[in-house]
Amino acid sequence: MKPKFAMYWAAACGGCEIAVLNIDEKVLDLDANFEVAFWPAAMDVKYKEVEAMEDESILVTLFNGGIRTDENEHMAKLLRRKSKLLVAFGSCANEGCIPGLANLGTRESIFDCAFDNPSTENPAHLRPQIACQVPEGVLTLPPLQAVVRTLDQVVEVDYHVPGCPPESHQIAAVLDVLIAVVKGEAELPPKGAVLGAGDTSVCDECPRSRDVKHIDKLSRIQELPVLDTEVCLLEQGLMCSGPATRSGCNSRCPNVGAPCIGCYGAAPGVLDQGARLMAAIASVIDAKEPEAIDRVLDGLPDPAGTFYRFSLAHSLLRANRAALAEQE
Amino acid sequence: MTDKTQQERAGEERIGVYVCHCGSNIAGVVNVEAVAKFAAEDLKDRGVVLARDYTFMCSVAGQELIEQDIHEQGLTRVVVAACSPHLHEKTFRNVCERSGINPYLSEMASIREHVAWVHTDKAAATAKAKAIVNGAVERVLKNEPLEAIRVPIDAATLVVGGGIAGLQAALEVAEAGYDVYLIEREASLGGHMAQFDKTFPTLDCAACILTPKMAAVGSHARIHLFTWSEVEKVEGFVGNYTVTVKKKPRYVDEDVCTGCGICVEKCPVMVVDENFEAGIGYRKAIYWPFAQAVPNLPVLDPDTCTYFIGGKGGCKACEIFCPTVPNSILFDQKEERVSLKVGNIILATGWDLFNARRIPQYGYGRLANVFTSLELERMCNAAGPTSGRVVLRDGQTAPKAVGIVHCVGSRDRNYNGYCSAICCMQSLKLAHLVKERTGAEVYNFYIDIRTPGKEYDEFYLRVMDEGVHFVRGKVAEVSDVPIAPSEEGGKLYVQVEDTLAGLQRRIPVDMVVLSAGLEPRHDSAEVGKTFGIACSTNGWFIEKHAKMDPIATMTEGVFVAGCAQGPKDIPASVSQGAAAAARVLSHIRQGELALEPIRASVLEEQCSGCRICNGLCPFNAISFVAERKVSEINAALCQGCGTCVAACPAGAIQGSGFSNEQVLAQIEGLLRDVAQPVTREPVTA
Amino acid sequence: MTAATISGPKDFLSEVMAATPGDNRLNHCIQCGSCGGSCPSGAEMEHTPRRLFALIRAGERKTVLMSNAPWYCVSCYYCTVRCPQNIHITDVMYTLKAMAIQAGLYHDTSLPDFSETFVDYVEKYGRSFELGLATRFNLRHHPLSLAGMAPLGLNMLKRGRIDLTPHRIEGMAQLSAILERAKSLEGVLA
Amino acid sequence: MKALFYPGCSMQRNARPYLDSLLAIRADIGLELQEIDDWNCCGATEYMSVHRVAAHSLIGRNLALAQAQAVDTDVLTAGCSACFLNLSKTDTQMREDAKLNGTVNEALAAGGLHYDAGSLKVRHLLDLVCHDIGYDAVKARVVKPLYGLKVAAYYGCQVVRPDYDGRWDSHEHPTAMDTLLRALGAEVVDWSLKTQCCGGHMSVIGPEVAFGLIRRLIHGAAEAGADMVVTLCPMCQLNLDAYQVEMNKHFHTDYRVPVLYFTQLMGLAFGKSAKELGIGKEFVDATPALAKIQAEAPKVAEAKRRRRPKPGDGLPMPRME
Amino acid sequence: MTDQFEPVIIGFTCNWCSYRAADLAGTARIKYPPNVRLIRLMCSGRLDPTFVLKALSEGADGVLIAGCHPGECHYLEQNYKALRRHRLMQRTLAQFGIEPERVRLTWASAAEGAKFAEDITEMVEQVRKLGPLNWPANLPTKPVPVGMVAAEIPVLSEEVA
Repeated sequence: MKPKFAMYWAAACGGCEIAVLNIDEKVLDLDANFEVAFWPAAMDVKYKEVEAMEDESILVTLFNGGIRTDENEHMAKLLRRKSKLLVAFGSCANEGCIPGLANLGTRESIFDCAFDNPSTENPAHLRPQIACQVPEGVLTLPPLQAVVRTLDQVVEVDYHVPGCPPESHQIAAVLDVLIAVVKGEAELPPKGAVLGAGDTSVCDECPRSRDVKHIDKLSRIQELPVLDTEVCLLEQGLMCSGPATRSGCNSRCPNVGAPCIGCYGAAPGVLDQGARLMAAIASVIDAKEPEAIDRVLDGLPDPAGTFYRFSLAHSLLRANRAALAEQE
Repeated sequence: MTDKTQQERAGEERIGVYVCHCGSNIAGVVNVEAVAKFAAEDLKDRGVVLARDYTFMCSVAGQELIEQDIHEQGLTRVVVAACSPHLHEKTFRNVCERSGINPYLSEMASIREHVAWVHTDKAAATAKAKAIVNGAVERVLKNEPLEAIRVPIDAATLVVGGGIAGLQAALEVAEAGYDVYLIEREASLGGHMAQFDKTFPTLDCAACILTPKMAAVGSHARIHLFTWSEVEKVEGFVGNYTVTVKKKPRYVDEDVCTGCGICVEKCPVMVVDENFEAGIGYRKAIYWPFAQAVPNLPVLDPDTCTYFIGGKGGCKACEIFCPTVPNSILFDQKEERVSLKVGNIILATGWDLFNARRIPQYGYGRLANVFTSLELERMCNAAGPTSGRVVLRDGQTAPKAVGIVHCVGSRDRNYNGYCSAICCMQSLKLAHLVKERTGAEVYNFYIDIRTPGKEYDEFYLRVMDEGVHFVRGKVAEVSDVPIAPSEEGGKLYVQVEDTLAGLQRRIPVDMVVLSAGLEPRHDSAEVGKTFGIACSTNGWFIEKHAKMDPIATMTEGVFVAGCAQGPKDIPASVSQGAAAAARVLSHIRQGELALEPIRASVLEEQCSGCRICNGLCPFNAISFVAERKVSEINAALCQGCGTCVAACPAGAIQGSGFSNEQVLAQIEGLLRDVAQPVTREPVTA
Repeated sequence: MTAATISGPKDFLSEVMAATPGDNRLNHCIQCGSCGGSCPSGAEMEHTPRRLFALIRAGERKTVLMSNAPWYCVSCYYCTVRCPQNIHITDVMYTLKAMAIQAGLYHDTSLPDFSETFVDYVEKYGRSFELGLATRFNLRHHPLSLAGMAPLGLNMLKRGRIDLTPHRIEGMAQLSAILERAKSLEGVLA
Repeated sequence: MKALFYPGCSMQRNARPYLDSLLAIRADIGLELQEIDDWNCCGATEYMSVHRVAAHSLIGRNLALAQAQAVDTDVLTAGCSACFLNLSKTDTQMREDAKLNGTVNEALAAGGLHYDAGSLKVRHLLDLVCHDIGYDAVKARVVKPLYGLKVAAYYGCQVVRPDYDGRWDSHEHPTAMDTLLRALGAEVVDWSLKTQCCGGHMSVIGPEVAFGLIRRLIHGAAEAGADMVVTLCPMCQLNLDAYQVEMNKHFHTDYRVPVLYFTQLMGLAFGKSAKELGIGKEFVDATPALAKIQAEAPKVAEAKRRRRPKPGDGLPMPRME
Repeated sequence: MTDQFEPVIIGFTCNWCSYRAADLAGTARIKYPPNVRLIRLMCSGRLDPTFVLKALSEGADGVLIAGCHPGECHYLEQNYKALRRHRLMQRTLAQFGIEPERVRLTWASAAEGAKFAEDITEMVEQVRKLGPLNWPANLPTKPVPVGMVAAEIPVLSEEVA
């Protein structure tokens, strides 16, 4: 019997699922070597059926998405129990990703933003309810938790595949490793390993020329009239997260003139990606007087959102104090 | 870096914790027994195998206690909770080294300066001491064994500045048999001392004691003289500096010129000598700085030479009359650059005179008969513009009354807040010389008379005996205008509060002498930058330690001597020059140098060559290796500040001695008593 | 808990410093006398500023507040700009005058009275009134010299350089309210 | 340029010629003045001697009114030294001393007012004329240069000291007014007393002290060969002019050195009539001095050719940078 | 001590100036509150924002960063890097709801023991006023959703549907 494979989609956008499909004919190898036991985006298997499975009966689960709701948490724990290998797949599961940015506000502010904004028509200021009576019975929604947590903040995780989404060529490589293991051709990587990514930072793969840095102005890309196609974006005054972001994407964004936004997470061994970026960027600001420093920093209107765009939920502070307070 | 978790490491290590009583210094406030008990019991799972408290850990017995435990209990790491590491870190590192464990596997917890001496609440102090010990234990677990960095020392030495401090330093090193490159910005050696007439307190003739030293330096086989030259660039690190020296054109062929002086005699241009003669004498367009100049070569000033001013046409008297073959005058001489290899550098760049024009109420530059002390020095000098006569600005009249104003520009927050150290004695000397040469009434206006040197106060009393008047009060203003109808015209009135009498006085004099203070060289900040050393807010070069190391600087292999480090008199300058030479000789004799291994290094496999760090090092220790696309840190240049470690966005720079792991572990330890336990719901597998 | 640098009951020096605005640095006096030497009216003062500062340090409150020195200060600020320790000497003089009035200590009442008369007019009209001030002050303190000074006053009048009646500002009620509140806050800063 | 204007009590009355001459020349130098409506006395040097907080509040009311009324300018100017210094001092000390700032604003609140320390730039009139309008602009308006008139520029104390905002080149020997008067064509004498005290309020409360100080200044100006003293402050003008007569009596001397405002000399050079400029209201008649004004610039002796110094020559003077 | 809140503050000092200022405060027996626990770095330029976040997330109520005065850094100008990091950190931390008073940057020369003690005293008072930071550790979430009351189950009305 083929070993079982599962993939689950928690608080995430679905991009990771698409990315897996983007591996083209490689998906046939997956099918050839695994029995798909559970993959809600691809086939209909009920939660009950998963619950009924024997513990550790699934060899590998690719879990994408962070833990935002009780349902996410329930499924994370369930799949942990049922899987031998639980893989945090994609930025959301690993470090919260864009949904994690909601940690800068409270649930209330998230609802306010989502259901009472200039583009919504909601005069009664209605909010979604966790339960509601309809003629057919009670409809329920899983409760939203105070903050987004990453998979490894909820259950133990065996491997990490970073990226938003993980690059398809990297997914293919990870699958190759798994298949080789299944065939007995390779050993499992050590527990906790990061798979499908490089060991340096994005700059290592970035073809742009680099020099000593003196930043006297930070701009957003639309504010720059012309962008040099050869020169480091940071040196051109764009906030590029490449220096502090794990390699593996082949510097996809800088290649096309867009600054790296940091989706592959912190470089190896780094505790807090945002802190590293803060330290690095502040170090090369070309100003000594507080006022002059502030003028440069004014070019960064949302520092927390910029430095922690992907890694907020997994950072040292994890969330705004008010949001965390609701957790208790 | 290590993959081991703190917990795993704690299991392997055997840590000894020692809590010092420091007599009652610590034990009087901190419950040392409780701290030791805390370490022994609560930190058992952190690898602490024993904890002791002892009266004086730094005593021989205290040190032996640790040694014995290392041998008998198999300690692998040591924490000493006692005074500041700045006092005894070295002591306890040595204990470890003697006992066979790497000295950097020890850690001090400062519970005296930072706890016992600054807090009164015993319970709170004890709690804080425990936290600090906890931090030190966590930190020591992350300490890595380190080895000193060894660099070979090039025996050649660079001395910058040919004043008395630089001369002394150069001679000492050369006499020991090593090559010295002596760089002097002016055309001759001698510095400020060459301008003086007599030296206090013995009244030796300055020239008589200085010129033999200049001659000795000028003729020393080991000393390579570069006058009229400046250091432009310094690269490398202790033991191995490459120095680029700019030789300004003298327009005189150094190899041919015999120093006969005919060119100077024939030159028709006469200009005020703002430099050596302090603006009260004249020189030619081609000139010697002064009669006993070393080297004995004239220098041509293109800014005043008729030939140069006329766009290279006319005059040429110097060339026409030059008797040497080939002709020594080289109108086309160009700036030259020379590259020198040296192992150590002594900076003896001296001082500038405070610009007395900055104090308008003293009238310098506006009132003719207000002079600076340096002008008076030149006037008193027999070789000076008045051949030693003390006269008013008219060049004729001897003054009948002279006021000497102390602290001009010194001890004054509007100008320089510091005491220039030499002005009191210089003023007393000038008072003596004026009295001796003119018989005038001399008034010294002082705030405090500071005579803390050998035979200095005796000199003060001698000058008093000579009938010099002393008025205690900072001069308010010097005015040429009589106030009351009773006051005489044509005099200078020194207006002052005689603070001892409690009176406002206006003392009429013919001449006022401003004892101007000493200032750092106007370009000291740039020069400091060239040599990688810093200036204090006052602008003097900062020594490594104000008391314990006033000769070295923060840059290894760069030493300071003389007034470049701060105002001082001749004996102190000579001493410091000799001391700097001794430090250099010690380096040279060691052959190689062991440097403190607190350094940053790049983990090449993690470096992606983003070059964020490249511009951050003031010591230029970081370079980019284009071929491998990585940055590299020169361990000998690195001073260990750790700025690049903090700045590396990829965490690819490691700081030994102050690693991320050490600091993060210390934070955890310091906060263990208040941290919330991190809980994760147990996963039922 | 506070740092040990500030300890004990307030001494006179601290009191004077606290009552003088900004970083007045009075405690940094090195007794050099550049203030006393610079003072245009220093010769008339019972104590030079330098000596006053020594007396302040010595806690000689009565001697200091009875001294005529602050009242002879002409606010020329020479002492202030020349002071090597940047002590705000002129401001300290104002402080001492205000303290002396409050304590009622200065023995010759004419000088404080001049200030107080001036203040009276300002508080009544919002503007100063030279004729009133000169007349009232001289009547009270130099009745004999009044006659001697009369030609000066007449000449001023003749040249249109002096008013016979004071001018009252419109916002007098507002000004009075402000000054009243201000006086109630006088102690706040010390 | 435009500035808020605080005339002060003196300019309204005893220094009326100062005000008149200023108003007469303002258009020529393009100075638009907006008088603060319903300003009050600045308290001179007296109020501060009695109540400190009240003195600052008294001045604070003027600052608050100025801030509220300001249209298109944040510059507040005054012609009187004491007024200028008081406005500047309160603004500065409120800026530097948070406690004072709070207290003064609390007092101002009783009158419904508020002042944001630092929101106005307090500048003396001479400072505006010399540094903002500029010597060239002044020179361009001169139609009757003051050739042949020798003047002593007298700055007094409180404009150049303590000089909170660092506006002047020196606290002791400033040169701005010298340059201004030269631009008008006058010859400016070099003298050592340009910032010495005129006696201030001592002329009223201790005349003997004041007489000594006045004599020194008048004597010094006369010694330096000045036909008149030019001033920028009502108090200085009053002391040197009105009390010159009293001083002569006291010392049995007969000095007759007229004292005019710099604005009056600017007016003369701009071709205004003496009457328009308030000339004639001074105690020491300025007419004889003004009669010295010539149509032609006096010939300046040609600079001596540089020659080589000979023995017996004097020592060179220090170079002034 | 009364039962007033006693904040715990982690202080990062540089080896050359501020740590020595703390030593000097000790030698001079200047008293200050015992709430600050110092860590010695070689230079304020070594201050990694990670350290600050670590301290705040591990139970510290505030962080003090002390370096040599600008222009007096023993490594010439590395304290300016600390200044820049501090200013950027302040902006970032504000978004996390952390008051600026909790992360203070100060300069103290080796001679300024008294000043350093005053800085500490002042900061302790400021943080005491702010109250505990108590940064929550990674606790399991208790689901108490906003605006949702489970007891009253509303009926989904037509128009909303």
